[in-house]
Amino acid sequence: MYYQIEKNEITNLLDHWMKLAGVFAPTEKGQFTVFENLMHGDELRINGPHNTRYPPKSLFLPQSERLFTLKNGNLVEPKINNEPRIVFGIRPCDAHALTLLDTVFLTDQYKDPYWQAERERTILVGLGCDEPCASCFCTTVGSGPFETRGLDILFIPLNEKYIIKQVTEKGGSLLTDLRKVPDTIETEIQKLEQKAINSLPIAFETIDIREKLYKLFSDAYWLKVSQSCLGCGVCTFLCPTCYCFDIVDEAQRGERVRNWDTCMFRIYSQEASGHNPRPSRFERTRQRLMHKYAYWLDSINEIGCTGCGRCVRYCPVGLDIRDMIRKAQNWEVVE
Amino acid sequence: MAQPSARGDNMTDRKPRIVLFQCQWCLYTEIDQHWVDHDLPSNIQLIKVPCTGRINPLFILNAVQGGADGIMICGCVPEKCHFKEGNFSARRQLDEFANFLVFTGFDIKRIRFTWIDLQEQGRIQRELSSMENDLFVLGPSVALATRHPLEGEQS
Amino acid sequence: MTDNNTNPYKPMPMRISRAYYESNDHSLKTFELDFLGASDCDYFFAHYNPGQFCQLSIFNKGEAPFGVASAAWEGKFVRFTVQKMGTFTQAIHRLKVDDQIGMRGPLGNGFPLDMWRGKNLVIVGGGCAFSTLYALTKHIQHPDFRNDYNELIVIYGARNSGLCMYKQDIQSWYDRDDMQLHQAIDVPENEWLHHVGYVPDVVREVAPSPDNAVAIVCGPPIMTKFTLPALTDLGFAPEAIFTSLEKRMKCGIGKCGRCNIGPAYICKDGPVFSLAELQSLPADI
Amino acid sequence: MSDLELHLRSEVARILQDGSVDLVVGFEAESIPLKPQPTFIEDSKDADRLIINGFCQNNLATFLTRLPKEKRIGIVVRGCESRSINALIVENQHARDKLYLIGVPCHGIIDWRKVEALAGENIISAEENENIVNVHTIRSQFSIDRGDLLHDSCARCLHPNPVSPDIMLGELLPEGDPVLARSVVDEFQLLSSEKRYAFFTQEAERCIRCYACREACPMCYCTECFVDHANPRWTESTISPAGTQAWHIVRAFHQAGRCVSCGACERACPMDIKMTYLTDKLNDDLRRLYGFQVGMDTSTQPPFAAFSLDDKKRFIS
Repeated sequence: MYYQIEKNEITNLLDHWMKLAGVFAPTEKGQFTVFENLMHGDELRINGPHNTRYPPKSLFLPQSERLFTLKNGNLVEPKINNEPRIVFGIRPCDAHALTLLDTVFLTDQYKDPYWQAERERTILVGLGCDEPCASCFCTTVGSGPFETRGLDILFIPLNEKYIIKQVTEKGGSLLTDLRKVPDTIETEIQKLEQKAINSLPIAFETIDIREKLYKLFSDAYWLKVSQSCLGCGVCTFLCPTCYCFDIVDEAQRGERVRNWDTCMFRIYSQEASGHNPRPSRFERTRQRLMHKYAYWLDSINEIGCTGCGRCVRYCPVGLDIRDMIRKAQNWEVVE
Repeated sequence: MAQPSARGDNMTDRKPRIVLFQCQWCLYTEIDQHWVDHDLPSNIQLIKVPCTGRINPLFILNAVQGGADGIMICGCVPEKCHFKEGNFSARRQLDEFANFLVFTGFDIKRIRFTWIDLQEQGRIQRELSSMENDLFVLGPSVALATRHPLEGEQS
Repeated sequence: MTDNNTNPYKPMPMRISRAYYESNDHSLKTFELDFLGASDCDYFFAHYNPGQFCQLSIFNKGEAPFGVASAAWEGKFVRFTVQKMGTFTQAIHRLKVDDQIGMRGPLGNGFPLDMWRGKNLVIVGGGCAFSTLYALTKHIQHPDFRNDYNELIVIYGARNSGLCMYKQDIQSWYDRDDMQLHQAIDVPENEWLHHVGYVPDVVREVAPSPDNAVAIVCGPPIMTKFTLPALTDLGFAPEAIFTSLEKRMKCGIGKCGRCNIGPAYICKDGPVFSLAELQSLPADI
Repeated sequence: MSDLELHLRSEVARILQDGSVDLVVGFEAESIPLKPQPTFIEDSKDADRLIINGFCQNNLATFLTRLPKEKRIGIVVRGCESRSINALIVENQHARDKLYLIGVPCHGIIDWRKVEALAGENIISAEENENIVNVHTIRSQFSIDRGDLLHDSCARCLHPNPVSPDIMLGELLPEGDPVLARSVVDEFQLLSSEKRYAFFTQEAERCIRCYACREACPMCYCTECFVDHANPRWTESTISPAGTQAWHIVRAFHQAGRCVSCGACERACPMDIKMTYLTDKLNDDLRRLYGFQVGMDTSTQPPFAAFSLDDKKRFIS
């Protein structure tokens, strides 16, 4: 089902939605954008081609999240927030990443109640990328600029309008007041999508990537590609599919908190005995790359990267994950 | 460590909280040391150190973040350090650290250095009460006192 | 964790019912924990299988994983033996009887007991890692389960006699006719009547038959490293050798990401792996 | 390719060939626009990969403490890098005789954020041409004055020339203006304490604790950083104000007398947090109080590692 709205009507639409639920959308913070709870529709900033710098996974897995509060010696869970909210303007790559993270947090055996509550109270309204960036590579890893996986609604910029695609029933509830568009619009959208896809070159070959990386496991390749890595957490903290966390007790505040953690830090895997399975940066780089391009494939047969390009754009030493994979594909394994 | 300050409190309800870092050698007279060890008012938290040289700037920061309204650092006068030179290295570092906190917006009156000579009996009491008076005027410390629960207060 | 895992991060409240030093250098301490919640107790014993571990939790010190050292039939308590190592273990060593502690579990897969039915079991342990093997041995010793398995051989090594755990109970195993026990210490001591030498050498000396047998190895990495080839030389197939692994853990339920070896998580897919499984995983331990 | 690059490549090829170094640290061409990558050259044949231009934003000295100590290392140095290396030598982190410093002049590093602010985000390529930077984006083309794009730290750089390099390629530049260098700190100090605190908070609260600033800094080589300490825990590890403010204060203070004001921390930050004003303040104080400037030689101890009896006149109470 398709609807449409003029681009300059978007502020009013958000204002209208704010009466129904909290609206989280990209807004300006200095020179970049982040998702925040908007008070007015005019705080929205979606004109730049780029993604928000801080990934929207933080809306579901906050960087620091209170798990329990200490009360009379007992750990008490915070009240679960189930007020509905709308996340507007999330890019298809980031929404796709949330579906990948669901496979981690919502397994049959153990459901993460914090993640589950945030997911259930959210309607995801996506924004298609008619003009993908140079650092994007979603088409390479099996997603695309108009991909709807994980979304309830997708907004597609078409000239002066947004064409609105209803993806799920849940999303339909927000669109009732809008003007419908006949399904024939699809051909125009497909044309636009093709144009966007064509502007995205295939960054690397994904066939046999898993097998290739396994073969490289003990190869000098890792030393080579990790040589200039600083070992900071930029790539993993900004990554929409990285989910590792640490649980710490903030004693003075009486809280048990979980914080994002990253495999790029030495202390991530440091054991009490002093042994560290990944003592140097090449092992940590290997863990990061292989988790995304081998281990995810092992567990759910999908690449654990959605091609958002944040790690590429914000790496302080200009390391490019696409380049690393290309190098891996062309690397001669010494048996 | 001082208790976390509740937000929105004011000085009319309570006395200013002072964290006193004291070099264990600087109070020569029995009376002063006894007073510090046993009769310190409850709004003053004593942290005794073997020498002011032991005071890591992190100690001061922790006290400030934990909600102390004022910090007093009390040690031997120059050239009379029990360890000969511990207070020299401390003074360079701690003085600059205080300057630095002030640069980030902390109030200079909230950190006080007191270098006490052997003869100065009763000075520690005078210094503490004078600092307390200053802090009364300044009100509760806001800058850098940040140890609040995540996402606002717990209901 | 009370009903249906509503919040898998929430520790159940436990009370320390017994606490005593296991070794004469006070580096090992055993704790027996009682459940404060009846439903916690039911949940635990409905799911517990030897070889599993629990996350013990002390607020302000964090959480750490420990293997369970008791069998379910021993009573409504859970036993752990803790070696003093880092921040958390130092804190737990300070706890006394009647102190409270949090516990999450049982976690992990445990030993594949059903798969081992009808087989000879060769249990090889060293140091404080023997605790889960102790739980396994205790489990099998129960009359209800003993007939499910054939011969039982236990090889247990420690650095010296002072570090041997569960002394009295293990001493009584010599009197049992349904099992063989081989204890070893690294260097000779007066009045030590059993083996002297490293565990891999003792395994070669005892030379258990690989026919219809599985070997379960648990110990410090260096012991495991040399015991596995010893067993392989004796003719044990990689599918018939099992070991239990550990790594730094936080959540214990396969979410926080840090205890992986390749695609497998030690907390969720382990801690018990067969050698065959390990050989198919990358060497990332 | 510039003359400087030609010169650099031949020099690197020479020292690798004659075996005077085992490895050369420099920059190679970028994979994404505006972000040349640090590179490690071991074979003289690879010397042709080396580049040097205003977009090279890292402080290469940060890699020195990560490379094996026994290796003889050649390293391309600009002013700040050479001073970092001197500071590392003062702290016994490296031996001067194992290093071969290839000095290059530096006209200041171009801040990619400023390029993006002026030209927009979809940049395809950018190159320097004397004092102009030509930027091509998907839609159009810009020519921007180089001076408008300099990173803040570079705009007020005091010593652009490498200090005692083994060889100097290119021409020496005039020294920086000390008044300009102090300007940011001076202006900031004039603000009220509320305003200063507000600015500090506003910057620190964006911190995501990725520690890129730490890793990018040549002087942050501690094996265990205070934030990684488990026992005692020095500070909160959450992104709460307490945690991020403590990080920014202590990180900066640990740099007192050690920071060379290269600004690599600020350039590495993914959240555009201003932080050089903190270290600049400390540097400025140490310059005024003790006449100390970091990295100007390989022997002077920083003020906090030394003290003097004259100090007693320096403090009031």
